[in-house]
Amino acid sequence: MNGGDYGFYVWTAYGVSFAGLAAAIVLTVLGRMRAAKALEKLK
Amino acid sequence: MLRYANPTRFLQLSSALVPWLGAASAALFAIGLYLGFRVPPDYQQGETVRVMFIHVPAAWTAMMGYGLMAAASLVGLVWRHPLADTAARAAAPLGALFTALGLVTGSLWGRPMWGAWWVWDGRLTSFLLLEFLYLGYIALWNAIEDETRAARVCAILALVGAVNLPIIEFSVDWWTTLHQGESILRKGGPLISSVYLWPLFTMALAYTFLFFTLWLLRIETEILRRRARNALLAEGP
Amino acid sequence: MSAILFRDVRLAARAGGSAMLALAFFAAVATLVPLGVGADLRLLAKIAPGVLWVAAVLAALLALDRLFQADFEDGSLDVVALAPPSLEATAFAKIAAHWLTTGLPLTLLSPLLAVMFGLETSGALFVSLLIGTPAVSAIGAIGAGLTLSIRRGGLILPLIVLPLLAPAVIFGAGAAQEVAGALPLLAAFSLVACVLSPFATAAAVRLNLGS
Amino acid sequence: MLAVEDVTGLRGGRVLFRKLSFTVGAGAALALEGANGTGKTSLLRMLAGFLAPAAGTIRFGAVSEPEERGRRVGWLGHHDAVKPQMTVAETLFFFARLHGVADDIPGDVRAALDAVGLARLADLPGQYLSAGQKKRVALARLKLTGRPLWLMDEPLASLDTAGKTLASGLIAAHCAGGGVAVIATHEPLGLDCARLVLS
Repeated sequence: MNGGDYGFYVWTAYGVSFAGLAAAIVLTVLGRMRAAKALEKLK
Repeated sequence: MLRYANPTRFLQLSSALVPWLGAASAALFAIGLYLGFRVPPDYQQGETVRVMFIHVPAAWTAMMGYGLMAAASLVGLVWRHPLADTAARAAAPLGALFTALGLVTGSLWGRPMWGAWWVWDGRLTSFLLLEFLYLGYIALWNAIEDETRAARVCAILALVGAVNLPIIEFSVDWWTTLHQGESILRKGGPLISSVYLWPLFTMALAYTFLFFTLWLLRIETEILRRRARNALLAEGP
Repeated sequence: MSAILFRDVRLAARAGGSAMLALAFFAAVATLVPLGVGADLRLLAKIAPGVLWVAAVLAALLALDRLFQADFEDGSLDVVALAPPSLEATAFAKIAAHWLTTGLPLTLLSPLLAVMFGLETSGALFVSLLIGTPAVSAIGAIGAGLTLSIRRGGLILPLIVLPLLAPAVIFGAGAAQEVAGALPLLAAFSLVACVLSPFATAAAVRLNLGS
Repeated sequence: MLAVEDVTGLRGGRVLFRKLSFTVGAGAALALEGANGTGKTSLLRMLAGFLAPAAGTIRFGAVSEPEERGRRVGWLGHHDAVKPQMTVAETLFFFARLHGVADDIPGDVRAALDAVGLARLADLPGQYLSAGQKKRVALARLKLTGRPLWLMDEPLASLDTAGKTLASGLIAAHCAGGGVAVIATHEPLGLDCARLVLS
């Protein structure tokens, strides 16, 4: 069982995982900045 | 511990901590990935063994997330702590995300060996049920308008879930021995030779630090959003 | 406490009550599955314990979201909460009433449906349902208490309760297939559920009374 | 004697009332007045122990623990706790047994029905009752379960004039017997009692 043709699953798994994590990071950070800006606007 | 309980002090502490946690997580990811792709392929699984480096950490973080959520719920319920309620609520979507990643990577890891996208393997099934626990918690929270009551009601669900989790785990393991031999995806995966341990451990730490970074950020967001809401309400007629 | 038990049983047995609802649903599923899966009795007999157990759990869940909601909406829950019996006792009485009006009838009907699945010996299925359905009522009651103040709480209830009921289905279907060791595990799970759930249910109801 | 000290009520983060204090002596009644949404119902639910006040204490006699205090409350809420499928007599029978009222339950139920003028409808299922008749069943329940602290949320609503005088009579009799009553209402009760207006 050479590893070559199974690379597909490895890359898919890493791709999906990092896409998910990146999305979570972006959304969280954006949410945090938006909340801070909204509060500033009110002050 | 209570000293950090009031939101202002928590915000100070958290915003000081988050950059360090984020940096540590990034560094650990870099090291973990480097190590992960340097180790030789497994004699049995070939390249696919590398999926373990993102499956096991995701699964571990998902379980840790539920534990933290249940602990925060207990503090919120018993000591009537709004900050603990916020922490529990902030942890749920993260936990759901990491569980989902655990499921996807688990399925992709099993695919080459069993030729099936989904295998009713004990650990994968437990994580499917854990995902339902998270989704139920999030759905319940969104369904109740009054926030303080939503926090307490969801805290009860989280605690009932936490008590049930080991039972679910046991019943699913018992169930798998019923239908097929010992599952290959045991908690630690197949017999891990030590060369895989280091990348696995590094990635697990990376995932954990990332969880805490995101968790603290989400709590901060909730505190700021509530302050903005209260400011709006206060000015209102 | 018994006052609530008898009233709820009488109400469920009356027209519009939930007893018939659960039985009808259970029979409906047992009728539809062969239509879907095909009439091969050997296959049906093989899947019968699992299918009938899942159908019984779903049938029991149907009537659950009205367990407290009905009293909550017509004001009797307030009065019952102020009555001498504690909310925990009231929760236990309601769980017992729910089991008597859904769990038990489903169990009694199961041998008949087992015949439709070509299951020769339905004794094991009967016993497993008899012992397992109380756990369904008990854990379902927690869900009913949690979703009490939500207008269409009935939709969220199955989602919340599903993972918590997994052990009941696993051990239940296992016991129905006469797997060694399944019945004692099912009995243990049922016992723990029936003992602990009234406290969680009462806590949830007490919270929602504050709304 | 009901004693309320510095009670603050919140709903959805908004302050309903702050530092509210009053006492209602044995044999006295208190009318809670105020526009809709000023927190009359929330205050009643706090007195009954359903809702914990954000601040302040509530005592009935020596009892301050909510659950314990609840055991002394006769509750008449917006809804009348009448099941459509149960007859009037069955409903009252159930509540009598639930509250462990005296052994001669049939006699007490009949007496309560006579007191609210529903004796004739004893065997009529709840679904056929008008709103006013349902309110009378709830009043009969209150009389039947004999609790010292009556908390009533607009008891006169949906009652005809005869019903209103009957309700006032019941409240007066309850107070005369040493009971306490707190009544949220929009219309005069026909009783000489203190008034508290929530703004």
